[in-house]
Amino acid sequence: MNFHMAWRNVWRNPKRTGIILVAIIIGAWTMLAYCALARGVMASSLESALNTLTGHIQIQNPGFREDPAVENRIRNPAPVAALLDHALPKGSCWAFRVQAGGVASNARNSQGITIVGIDPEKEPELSFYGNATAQGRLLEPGDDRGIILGQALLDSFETKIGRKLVLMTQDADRETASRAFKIRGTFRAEMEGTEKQYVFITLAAAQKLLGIGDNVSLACIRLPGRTGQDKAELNPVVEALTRELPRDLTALTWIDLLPLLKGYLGMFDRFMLLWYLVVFIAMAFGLVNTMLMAVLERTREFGLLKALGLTPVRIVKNVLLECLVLLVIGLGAGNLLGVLTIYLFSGGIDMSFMAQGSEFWGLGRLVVPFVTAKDLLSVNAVIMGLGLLVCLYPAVKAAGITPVEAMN
Amino acid sequence: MNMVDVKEVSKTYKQGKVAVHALAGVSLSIAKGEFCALAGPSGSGKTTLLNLIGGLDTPTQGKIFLDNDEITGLSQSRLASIRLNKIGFIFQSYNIIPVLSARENVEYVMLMQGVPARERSERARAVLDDVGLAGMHDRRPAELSGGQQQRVAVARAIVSNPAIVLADEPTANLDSQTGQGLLEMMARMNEERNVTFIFSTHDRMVMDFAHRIIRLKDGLVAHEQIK
Amino acid sequence: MEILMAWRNVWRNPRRTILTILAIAFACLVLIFMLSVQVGTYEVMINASVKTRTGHIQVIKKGYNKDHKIRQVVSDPESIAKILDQTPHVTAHTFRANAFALLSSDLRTCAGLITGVDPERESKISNIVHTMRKGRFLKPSDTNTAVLGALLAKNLKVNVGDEVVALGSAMDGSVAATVLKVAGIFSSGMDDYDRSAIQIPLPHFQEVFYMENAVHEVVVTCDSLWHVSRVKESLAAALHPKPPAEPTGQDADQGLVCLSWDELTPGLIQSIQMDLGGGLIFYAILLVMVAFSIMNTFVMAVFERTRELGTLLAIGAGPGRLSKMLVLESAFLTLWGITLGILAGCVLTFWFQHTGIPLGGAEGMLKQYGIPGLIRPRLTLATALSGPALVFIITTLTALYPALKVRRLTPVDAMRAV
Amino acid sequence: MKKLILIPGLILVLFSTTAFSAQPDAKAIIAQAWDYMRGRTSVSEVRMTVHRADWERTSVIKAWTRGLEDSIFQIISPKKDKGNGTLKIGRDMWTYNPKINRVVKIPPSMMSQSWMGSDFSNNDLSKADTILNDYTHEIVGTTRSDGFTVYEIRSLPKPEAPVVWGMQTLKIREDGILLEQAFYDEDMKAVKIMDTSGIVEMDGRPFPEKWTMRSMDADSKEDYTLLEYRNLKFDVPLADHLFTLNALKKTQR
Repeated sequence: MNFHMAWRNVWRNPKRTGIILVAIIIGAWTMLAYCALARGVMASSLESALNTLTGHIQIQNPGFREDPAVENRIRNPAPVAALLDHALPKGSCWAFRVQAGGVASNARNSQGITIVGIDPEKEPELSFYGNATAQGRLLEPGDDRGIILGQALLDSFETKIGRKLVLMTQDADRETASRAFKIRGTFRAEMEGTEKQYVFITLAAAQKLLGIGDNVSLACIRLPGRTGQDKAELNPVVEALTRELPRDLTALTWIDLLPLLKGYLGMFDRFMLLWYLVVFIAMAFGLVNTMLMAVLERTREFGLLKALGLTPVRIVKNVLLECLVLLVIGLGAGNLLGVLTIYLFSGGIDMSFMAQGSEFWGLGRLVVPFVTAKDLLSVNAVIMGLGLLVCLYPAVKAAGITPVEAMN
Repeated sequence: MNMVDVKEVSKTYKQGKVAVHALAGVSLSIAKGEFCALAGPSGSGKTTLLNLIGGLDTPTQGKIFLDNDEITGLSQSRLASIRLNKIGFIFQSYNIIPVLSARENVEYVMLMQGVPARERSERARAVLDDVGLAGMHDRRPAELSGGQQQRVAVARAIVSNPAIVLADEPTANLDSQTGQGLLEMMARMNEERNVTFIFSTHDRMVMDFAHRIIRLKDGLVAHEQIK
Repeated sequence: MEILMAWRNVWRNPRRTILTILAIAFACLVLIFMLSVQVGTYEVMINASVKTRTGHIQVIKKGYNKDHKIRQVVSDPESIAKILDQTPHVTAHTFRANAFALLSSDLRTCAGLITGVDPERESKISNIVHTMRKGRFLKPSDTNTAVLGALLAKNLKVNVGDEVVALGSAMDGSVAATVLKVAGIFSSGMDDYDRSAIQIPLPHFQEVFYMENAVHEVVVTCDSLWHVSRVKESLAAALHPKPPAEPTGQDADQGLVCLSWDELTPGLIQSIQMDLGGGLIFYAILLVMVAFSIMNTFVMAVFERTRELGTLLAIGAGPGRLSKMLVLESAFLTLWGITLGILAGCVLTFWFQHTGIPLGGAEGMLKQYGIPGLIRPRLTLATALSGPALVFIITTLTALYPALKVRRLTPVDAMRAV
Repeated sequence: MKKLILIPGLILVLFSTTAFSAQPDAKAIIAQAWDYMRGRTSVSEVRMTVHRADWERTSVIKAWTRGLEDSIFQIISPKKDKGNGTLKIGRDMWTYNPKINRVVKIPPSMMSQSWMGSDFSNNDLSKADTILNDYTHEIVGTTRSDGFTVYEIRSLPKPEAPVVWGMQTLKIREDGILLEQAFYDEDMKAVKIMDTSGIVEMDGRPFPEKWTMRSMDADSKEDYTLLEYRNLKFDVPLADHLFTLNALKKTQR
């Protein structure tokens, strides 16, 4: 009954209601769309950072982070492998890597790079290595002569698939070690810098080049889905690992490894909240104004209701109910539009037209907007909660109308 | 010489899906200086006819001449200018501009006509005194009684010396004493300024004042009476 | 009188009017503040890059910025300095010389970029002086003394007081070598730079690399970013007094060019454009929100008063007159809102310009981009007025809808309305 | 002239089984040439001219070599570079500067950089034996020059060899004198070419006096580095301690 009355009251002035509904719809819609874009940007920087060989957790020699040199390697990888094979949550993947600075050269060029020895079977799930093969193919198990490099590096070396690349580095005994590899394929990374930085060879080839036997530089771990992005879900895994890890090794999360990124994401979150608030305030002016108009032009009616014995609380409730109807319709349509927009852009937004700019901000080339349930909830909660709050003003105004002044 | 010539005018409204024939071929002429009433029950087409004569509305069929000029088929802005310069309106619910004072309401019409400020204010004062509102020139409508507001409306209608004043049930919202005062005043204006007045009314008293009563029924002239 | 009428109409419903004005003012305030923050941030970013690395303008040998070849020198920098001393808006200038070299400590060897700087003049331009983490910056009396980036120091495993050997190729192709004493370690915030940069006094650099009086860069800073292009033009004109159509003469030999900071670091300007683009989406959304928020006020101004408007039509007011009146009314609201918004926005921005906005956890990340932990908005005429100008346009457009709608009103229908 | 005859005689002894059989072995020819140029040991004085379009520089270098593995170079003029030295043992290189009295090991990242500002890279020096170990060779033709047979050899790197070149071609005179060595990229385009000229008698054997390394890059067509042997002695007994870091620091004579 109350709801019926509210519904009809809302539609007494369809034009006015329409306009404020449009305002609410646009508010909810743009909040969601912008949030999705921001999430996409955040996820893109996070993904791109995690993908750039960080992973969610790394097992390292404690000195490696400060000084990623061959000296600071895992000298006894077998127990680590055994531990990781059983202690990780279901759906996780992990792999050993060997990492060393070096120089790649061919007949015409020579450039400093990072040599990464990888497990050809496990690595594709772990990092950008497996994401986008631009040309050729990835390394196959046992392909100890193959090398995969970034497309940008290939271009700057003016070479092609099947050609040679000579890697030179300092081995564990600080002697110069070098070896020629055949280019099997190239990868595309989110950032050109990454493409120019890393070359991939097999773990065995890297171990041989560096003369480190079965030793590795680190173990990189990726937890299933998005769980690895959340500190709360990450910590128990790290704790469990740390308990059983050999004493001389340490487990680090991406939050430890990339503290700047964490700060950046935190700022983004705060900025989003601020953005909600700003959009909401802009909307609230219209909402209050509309409700105020609706209330004041019905002064007589409220006077009459009061004369009929309606308590002020009931009147406040009635007005708020009208407000609620507006908000629910607006939010419904706004959410729908928002979700639709996100769906339309689910293929991703190509940022490559701003490649240098996005690289500067650590962004990937493709931003895929998305929202989490939490975002959906917070957008709706902000509009609904604060919306009802500001509507209290016209509601109280309506409740304050006395029968006498209403009849005049 | 006729002030108004209405020739075979009919007007059909669409009310929802039903066509309402407000006027069904009315013809009449009103001479200059007449003080004339359109009478009839509500729905008989009085107001419609008045609106058509005033150029507020356009007939479905037929022609209307005002001061021997045809006004049917003119553009909105031509009509607006005719209304501004030749016609004064008085409405049942006064319809004076609430944000303007009595004098400003009167002056506004002259402003639109492009009368200089000085002359505007002199003429406004004079006409307001004339309609019996001396001392109330600067009151806002909310501070005036119904009768006084309607006097402002009359002042506004006649200040620009229109050829014709159209009054749509001017006394309907007034008590009889105030109504009578207003009518006396209008009759005086009719005599003194030789302004043509056409009323629509079903008020006995108004008809008593009129020199000619045209009775409408179902959109047709049913009866005419000249005193 | 029409202005009077509009004015009175505006205040017929003071509550609504105030709310509408506040909405407009709010939009102005947000726009002014946000734009100022953005401009402030960009200025800091640009300044950080300008101050640690490029300066506002550099005079270099053509092509030197693409490929740092040691032989591409400015052979007579003093003559350029003389020109600069007389160029208005130039606040400071200094010389730099660069060379790639092999740096080695007792424990490690790696490649780095040695820059010879004039300690005294450099400190007026570069903020490296202010980012010293350990030790001190170079002094004019120093000879084989160096300051180096924190990451380079970490790679070399050296600390203040340790020695670093630099080995490179001098300008004449001979071996350039020197032992440098680490006087200080800086952390400019830009990792790339901190990983490779080492600075030594210019005279020592010129001695070691057999540069004589030649340098690679004449670095210039201006009093404001906005004057950079002007200074650049006058400098270029002074460097090339003859029209470039004649390729003869000594200009062609010298082959010097003037480059501004945006040409020297193209990634920076694009990153700013991108952030600005994101900001523009934000502003557009905000403006649309405000437009719909205030539209009801304008629309109601017509609907509530349809009857009154009908009367005006009846007594001979043309539709144009009504539109004008409505536009006047909305203009009142808009102007009030904008004035209020500009005032409040300027006060707020000005306040934060003085106190700064702390960034908490994000400090570190911003440092990476050369932004200090405190963001200061920068209020300029442009940031104070461009936002409100946008608001003005959008509210006027919003007001246009009812103002045009009223033209379709016929007196009879209008007066029949409730 | 006596010695001139003696040396080929020596080679005959060394390579009698392969060198001059009907189809001479390409690898043997190269090995012979390299031995011919270096001897078991050698001491030489070389004038090095680095030429660029706008600039030229000359220095004098004294060099000692022992086999293909070990060598030490010292600059004796100009004065300001005097005493600068490079020591190569196996694949590793060190450089010494007297002004700072330091020895610095050249890290892998610098190996492809130019040596002493010349068109030779550190690698050219450090991997002097690479042509013997990392390539397979084939004689593709012979020509005659000054009454000698000149073997044209094409050398292709072994698949795994840490070699950046796609191919090298060599022209070696039958008496073991290297006339030309060209370095090609994998598209078989020449990157740099070294040729020798002015064969005179040095230390009793004919030896090319001038060695020129030319870069084939389009934008540095005029660039070359010219080595002129002013003095050359082979098979001088050299003390073991000559090829040590300590020796690098002292001016040798």
